[in-house]
Amino acid sequence: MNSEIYNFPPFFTRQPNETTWQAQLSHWKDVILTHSRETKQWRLSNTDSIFENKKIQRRLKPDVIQLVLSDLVSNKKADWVDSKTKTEVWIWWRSAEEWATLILAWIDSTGQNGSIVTFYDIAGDDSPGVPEMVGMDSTMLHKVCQVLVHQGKAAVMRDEDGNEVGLKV
Amino acid sequence: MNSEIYNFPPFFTRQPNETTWQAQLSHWKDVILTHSRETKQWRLSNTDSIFENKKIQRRLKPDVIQLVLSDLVSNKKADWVDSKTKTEVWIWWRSAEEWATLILAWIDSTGQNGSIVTFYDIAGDDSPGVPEMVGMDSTMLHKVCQVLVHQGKAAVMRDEDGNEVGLKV
Amino acid sequence: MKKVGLAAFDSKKLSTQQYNDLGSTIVSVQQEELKRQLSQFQERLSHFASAHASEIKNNAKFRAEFAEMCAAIGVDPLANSSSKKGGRIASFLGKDVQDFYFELAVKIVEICRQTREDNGGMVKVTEVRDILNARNKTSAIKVSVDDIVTAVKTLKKLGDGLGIVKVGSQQFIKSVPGEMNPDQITVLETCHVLGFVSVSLLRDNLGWKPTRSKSTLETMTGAGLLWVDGQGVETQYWSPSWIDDGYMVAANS
Amino acid sequence: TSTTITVSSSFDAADSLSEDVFYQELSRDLSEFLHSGVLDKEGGIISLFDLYALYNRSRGYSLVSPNDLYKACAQMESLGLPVKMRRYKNGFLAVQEKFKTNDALTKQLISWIKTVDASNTKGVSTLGVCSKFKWSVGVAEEELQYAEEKGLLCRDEHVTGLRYFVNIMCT
Repeated sequence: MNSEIYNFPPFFTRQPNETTWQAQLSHWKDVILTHSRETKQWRLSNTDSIFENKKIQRRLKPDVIQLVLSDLVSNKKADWVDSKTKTEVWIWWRSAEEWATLILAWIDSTGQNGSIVTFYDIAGDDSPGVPEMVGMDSTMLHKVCQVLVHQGKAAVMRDEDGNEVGLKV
Repeated sequence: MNSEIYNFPPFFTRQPNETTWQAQLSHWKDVILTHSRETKQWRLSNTDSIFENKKIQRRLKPDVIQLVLSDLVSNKKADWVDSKTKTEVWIWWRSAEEWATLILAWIDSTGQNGSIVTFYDIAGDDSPGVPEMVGMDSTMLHKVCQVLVHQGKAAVMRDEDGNEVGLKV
Repeated sequence: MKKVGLAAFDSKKLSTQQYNDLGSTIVSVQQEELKRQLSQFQERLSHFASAHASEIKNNAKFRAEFAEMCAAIGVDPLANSSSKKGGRIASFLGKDVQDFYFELAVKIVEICRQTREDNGGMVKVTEVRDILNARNKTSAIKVSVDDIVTAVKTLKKLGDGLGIVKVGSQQFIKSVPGEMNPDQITVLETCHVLGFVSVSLLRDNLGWKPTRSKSTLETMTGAGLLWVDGQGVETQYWSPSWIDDGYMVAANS
Repeated sequence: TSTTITVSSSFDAADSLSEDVFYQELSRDLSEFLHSGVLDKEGGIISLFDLYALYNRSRGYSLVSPNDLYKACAQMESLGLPVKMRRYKNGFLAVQEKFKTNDALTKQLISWIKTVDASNTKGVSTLGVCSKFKWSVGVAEEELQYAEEKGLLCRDEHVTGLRYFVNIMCT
């Protein structure tokens, strides 16, 4: 995290100057993505502790937090958990495309092309194929799979109940 | 703003806004000086009843009282009785210069230039020259005399023990 | 525009050009007539002003009505300095009536400046009136709310940054640039009704969420518009305009 | 079609001439007034509101209307006087010394902020700026906002008040 910016009091006030505000938004995006990557955080609510800096006693106002989250979404760095209430987002500290590439690379390097790999193989607690993905929610996993499907590189596997459970490359 | 500020509940809470706090300090100064002038009060301790308004059940906290007293001192409206403990002040609801002027005016109007006038003549209980000064402590009187001495307008008279007892203009 | 009286003509026999000519002739005749009436009106108002100069000067109600008449026919009796030569409107009001308003405007600018640190640049018109009348106890002329509003309006010429703002039934003089948002106006109104506001009061009375209340109240405190009382059951926020109101209540009881 | 009818007070030639003279004299008188120590006391810039109050106080009688004061200030520059009127972005009006450019004032402000808050952690308040540059609160606010519009400063809004910092977010 850019701690200089995060400890800069004006960072927590919505700047009236449009150019400065755009720069500020972009810094918030970086701060959030860096922090999520470091703490392996998948989900961010509008009441997350990141929006308050206790050290300098500053916090972002609710309406500004909303703008920051919307900016993340419109920059494809996040998706609304519920696009009606817009109180929480899934964070893509790596893009769905990047995750897809990592999955393919692992399948490739372990010679599993043509076999079925389950989500548990990829991101389960027990020796996961892509360790960074441990804890990723099924909603996000689904989106990653869709990338591979669209690229024509994989098919999704389902169980008897129709739940997505794995991939075949 | 008028003296009704004394019944304004927030007047007894240190204001978080710096600008408002400066205004608040200045109003406390006015309230204290007006009250001292009206009640002929020379001395104010940090436990004085003025810092509590029973009617609205509000009181100034000790640390804020300290700031109010320090502000009086730095504005030359008061002197610490003991600058080590800083628990009490002498209040100048008229400045030392103003008192000096009043003394000179009285000496002048009674044609006592050149004669010795004692402090008792000036501020004693029995037909004082400057009635408003009755009850003024010797520490304050000394400071008033110093003003006249510095202006080269008077000399201080002492008794055999070296105590200041009067003036000669 | 309705062309009254044209029904008498057989419009079909007239070319468009002729028609337009006729129309504009009639309009210009009407215009002339209106101009004549208005200038007569101004003439009379001018006579009225000089005949009743002393009433205008000494009677706040009279002043308010006179100002209304002037506004109705588009005359600004306070546009020109009394020392300026020439022009009918320049001598419209008596010199001392004009100076009354110009001096009032001076005092308003000064009061706004003096009280700004107390109130963040929002001062109630009635408070300004009370300050002025308290200072001028000996004067026979009592300044009214209307007088102050009139004087503030003349100051508009000096740029943005000083004007009248309505908060519910109250009128304030705002001497800081920038708009107040609706939430801030609502808070000031509520302060006027209840004396003070708090997070729970705003929740119970207006259904505001604590986050909304908190952010509005802190912003207003940061701008010097509210004072904080930390000695009640919960933090209370007071408008400094209470002080003048409280004083009035005390004076009347 | 709608017709607007305006009725203006009709001046004859002599009147309009005397009007021109009136404004020129007023402009010059204001300029002299400002250079009698008033402008120095106000740190080189004075808001039209404050000028109106101070100037009329000094006249004492036959006061100048806000309208006339504005007109006189508006033509200071074209009359070649050493002062000029300045209009800030939000419509706030002031009179300042002619030789000082707006950017020179801003430069002065920024370099002072950089020295008093070298670590850029505390910022400066409007009142701090007032006491340093002898500006009125109104002028100080406008100058700070002008620098903010230029992207040189940014703001910290807090319950303790508004403070301005050197902008490090745009780099």
